[in-house]
Amino acid sequence: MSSPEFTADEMMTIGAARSLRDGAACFVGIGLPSTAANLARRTHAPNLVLIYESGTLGAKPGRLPLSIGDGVLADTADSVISVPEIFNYWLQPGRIDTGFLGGAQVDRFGNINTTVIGGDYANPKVRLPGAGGAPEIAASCGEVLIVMRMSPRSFVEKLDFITSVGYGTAKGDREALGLRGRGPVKVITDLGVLEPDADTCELTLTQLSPGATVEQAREAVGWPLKVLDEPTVQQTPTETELKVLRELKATIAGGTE
Amino acid sequence: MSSPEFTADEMMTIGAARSLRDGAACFVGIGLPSTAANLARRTHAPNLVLIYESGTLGAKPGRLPLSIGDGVLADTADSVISVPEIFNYWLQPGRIDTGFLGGAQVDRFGNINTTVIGGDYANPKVRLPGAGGAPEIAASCGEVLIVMRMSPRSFVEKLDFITSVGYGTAKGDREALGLRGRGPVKVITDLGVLEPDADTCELTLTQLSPGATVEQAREAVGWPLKVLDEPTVQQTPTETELKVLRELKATIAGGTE
Amino acid sequence: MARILQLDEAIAELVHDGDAVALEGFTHLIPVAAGHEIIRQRRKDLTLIRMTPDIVYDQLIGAGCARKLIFSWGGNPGVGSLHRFRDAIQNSWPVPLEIEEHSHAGMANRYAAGASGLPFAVLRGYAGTDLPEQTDTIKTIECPFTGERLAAVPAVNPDVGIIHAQQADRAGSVQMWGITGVQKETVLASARSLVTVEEIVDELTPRPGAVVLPQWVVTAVAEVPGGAVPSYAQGYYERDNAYYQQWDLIGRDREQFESWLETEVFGAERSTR
Amino acid sequence: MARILQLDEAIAELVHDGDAVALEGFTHLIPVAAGHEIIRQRRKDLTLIRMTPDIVYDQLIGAGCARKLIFSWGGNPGVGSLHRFRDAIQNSWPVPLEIEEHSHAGMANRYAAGASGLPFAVLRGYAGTDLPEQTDTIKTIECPFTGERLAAVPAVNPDVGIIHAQQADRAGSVQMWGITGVQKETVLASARSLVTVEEIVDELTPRPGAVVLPQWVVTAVAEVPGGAVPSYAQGYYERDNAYYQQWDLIGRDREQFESWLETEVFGAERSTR
Repeated sequence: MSSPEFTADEMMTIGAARSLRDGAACFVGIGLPSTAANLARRTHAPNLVLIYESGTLGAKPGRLPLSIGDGVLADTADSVISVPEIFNYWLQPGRIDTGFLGGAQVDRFGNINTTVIGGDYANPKVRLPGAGGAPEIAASCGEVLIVMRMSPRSFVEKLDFITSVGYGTAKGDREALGLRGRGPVKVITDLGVLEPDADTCELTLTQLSPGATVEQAREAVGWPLKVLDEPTVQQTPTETELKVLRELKATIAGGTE
Repeated sequence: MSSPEFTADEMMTIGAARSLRDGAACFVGIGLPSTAANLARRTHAPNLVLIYESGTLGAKPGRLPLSIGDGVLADTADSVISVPEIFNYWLQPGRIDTGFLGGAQVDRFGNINTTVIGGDYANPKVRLPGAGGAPEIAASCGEVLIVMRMSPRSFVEKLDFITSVGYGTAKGDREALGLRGRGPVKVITDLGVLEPDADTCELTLTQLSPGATVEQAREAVGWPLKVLDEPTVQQTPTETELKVLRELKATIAGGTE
Repeated sequence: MARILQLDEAIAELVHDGDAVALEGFTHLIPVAAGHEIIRQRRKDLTLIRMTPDIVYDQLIGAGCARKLIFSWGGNPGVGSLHRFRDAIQNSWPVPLEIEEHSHAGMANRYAAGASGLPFAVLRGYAGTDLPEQTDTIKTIECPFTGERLAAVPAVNPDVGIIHAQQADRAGSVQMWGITGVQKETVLASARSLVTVEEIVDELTPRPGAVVLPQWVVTAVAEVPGGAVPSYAQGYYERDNAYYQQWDLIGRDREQFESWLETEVFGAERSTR
Repeated sequence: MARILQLDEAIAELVHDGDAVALEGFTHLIPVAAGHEIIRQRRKDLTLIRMTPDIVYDQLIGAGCARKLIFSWGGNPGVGSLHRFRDAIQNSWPVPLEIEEHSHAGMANRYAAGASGLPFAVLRGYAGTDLPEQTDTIKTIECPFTGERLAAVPAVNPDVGIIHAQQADRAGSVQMWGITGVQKETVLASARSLVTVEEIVDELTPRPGAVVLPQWVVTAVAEVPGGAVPSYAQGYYERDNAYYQQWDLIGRDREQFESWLETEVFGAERSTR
């Protein structure tokens, strides 16, 4: 059986979906995380619990939501609660197994910037949307999955601003800061997957996307990238994964994602 | 028109009801306060907002509730909220105009004991139920009405335990303690009504119940009672007040109050 | 996913001697049957936690299950005192009872802090009262912005939180409605939780004012129709007000109480009250 | 009792130059018409507060109404940046914009503290991030029981809180359902409040998941059908997703924006968006 055709973005979304354990409670942001979580719920993880920061617990949307507060989330949730409650009673105590984060910049310890680029804070070159739920998702979820396309502008030696903490500057920093989740366990990109080194927490290329090379990955990263001696290659998307993913995406044709 | 017959307890309940302003939000405890508030809502104060600490906002019970968490309160409320919310979002910010308190002991500054009598805290002669909502009702309601039958055992020189603060030991104590409500504006008893002196906050007999005398009141109080030069006499219950009160009480015949 | 267990299995597995246990309910939906099962299994040295300990706590205390009570109002609502509670405090019968006493506002915030994964809560409370002198669980804290002084109380995080609800579905998600008190916080603050329910249904139909606890935050569900009697379960049965008055007579006397215990708890496979 | 006013009367009376104003809504029920009326009445020097300032805040900022923005995520949801917001921060156009920046958890707790009459809130937040360096509204506080260090943030208490809801009754009690975000807290934290509603009804029928604000905590209600367009009002209309994308083009260019302002806000007695 020949593998079906697929894009690097599709591989990235499917890789993210596969990282979600059935039955886990997952804090989902809009865009790729929501697509990945809804894909997982329709494939290997039918009991995945989707939680959106708008206050929907256990949403089971029949189509991809178009915003974090889409009515389809409230309509299909086990419970809709207030925004203070979602952060205080559900995220903060560590009840949520997996959080998704993206960002404009990530560094080698999985710290993330979604605030400003260039200049300084008061006079930035580019003003980004800011923190949103990210700092506390990064702190309190049992584990974090980061999903970002690789490029030297995004994978940088030094962040312009630390919005959310991955591993700080070294192993042990999370514990010293009182952050109770494990931190980012995977950075899922279009070229492959990075995971923290067990001893140093430095992000290390452990898997390549089908067709991608270590050289491509090194060039797309703004620091000397650590690479596992023999990185594996991600399993290519199955026909089912691709079919379900494309059906999901079709439900939001014409909308924003 | 001759006055109808009535008991001292009926006068006390009616006096309490009359103290409630139409449209006010009233934090109601079970027993006499609930009877008085429901009487007021059926007579001069149809827009009185009844709030019970079980979390019912704007209850409009068709009969007297038998407990603070009676189902009739939830069924008729504008909104039923959690107990943390009732204390944090509604009582604490001073949103509630009037609170009712009773107790086993009250002193000349309207401080109340509902905790222990005699002995000491660890080995009391009588263990009472304790604080419940009272300390924060006393602190945060716009004003407090205390309702208690007068007797030397209840109106005491010195409390065995301060459960809820009236005026502390002198005028100005409430402000020093950071208590934001005005404190007890009336102590409504079977023999008459006490009000705080404008200069000292000491409770002063300002009204007598019909038929009661200053001497009776002095004998029923464990400290040298201050009496207004010419205490007025409470208006006797109207026929309507008595009729509605008795109908209300009849709705709980056989139940507990 | 919550496990669906029999009540006796659930208590045997979840409640151990020495545990801190909260059986919550605010007049409505009091988990009385679960309390009786704890007595029946002769648990001891429990720290019992509840804002409004009423007759089921009087029974647990009288049966000698408790070493300590954390509470804010201990009475027989609408009737008067709890005699077993008073006997334990005043006469150490049948065993001494340590108490940790708060106001409702304080206890509600302690549960909320527990549910929130915070070590403490801040409130406007206790100022000028004698309560802070009697416990090391009420302190003052200064606002870092205004300098104002407020009360601080530590979180409560029971080993086991037990509540009663109207319904659960087969996966163990729970729905309760009417007055729901501090029950959500109790489950979320506790390391383990048990929800007894009037019935297990195929699907939870959303209702106005309902509180839903998803199955993944509930440890176990037990179907116990009438599990809140003599309190009430809105939509199922009314409060047995007469029983609260009868309890005053039973609880008042040690011998009568012990006879009640033998007949109604130890003698019954499942108590009717 | 809340007063039932026309939208323009309500804004004229409740919102003054220099006020701190929160128009809240979390994707759903965003009080857009009220925001446009503020622009139309040419308010200035406002401190705008909102967790998720989106296009109506972009419009208020672009129109020069705001001196300061207190927020946690400023973007066009699902589309990208807010260009007027960026132009104000990066180029002080049309007027300089001061910012006070938090996380969602921090902002939600600031509202909750405001609603609770507390001067501050405590949370596990901000640790290790650069956010505390940029504001004096994030401090650390020590738990008086465990010694643990946590974040503290000051309450927000807007001069005016404005939200949109589905329904009010004739006395001004408000009911909203679906995603209700931080709107209850916004009204309770504010000195004055305005609720625009899809319709005023004779009676509020209880609904699953509904939040009710009784009339005695609401200052004014204005009936504004479509008052949340281009966001949505569950049970009334869907979100106009295309408009959020169109806004990206309008907001990107100063001249296009000013032409939009003239036509859609100043030129319209009541804007359709």
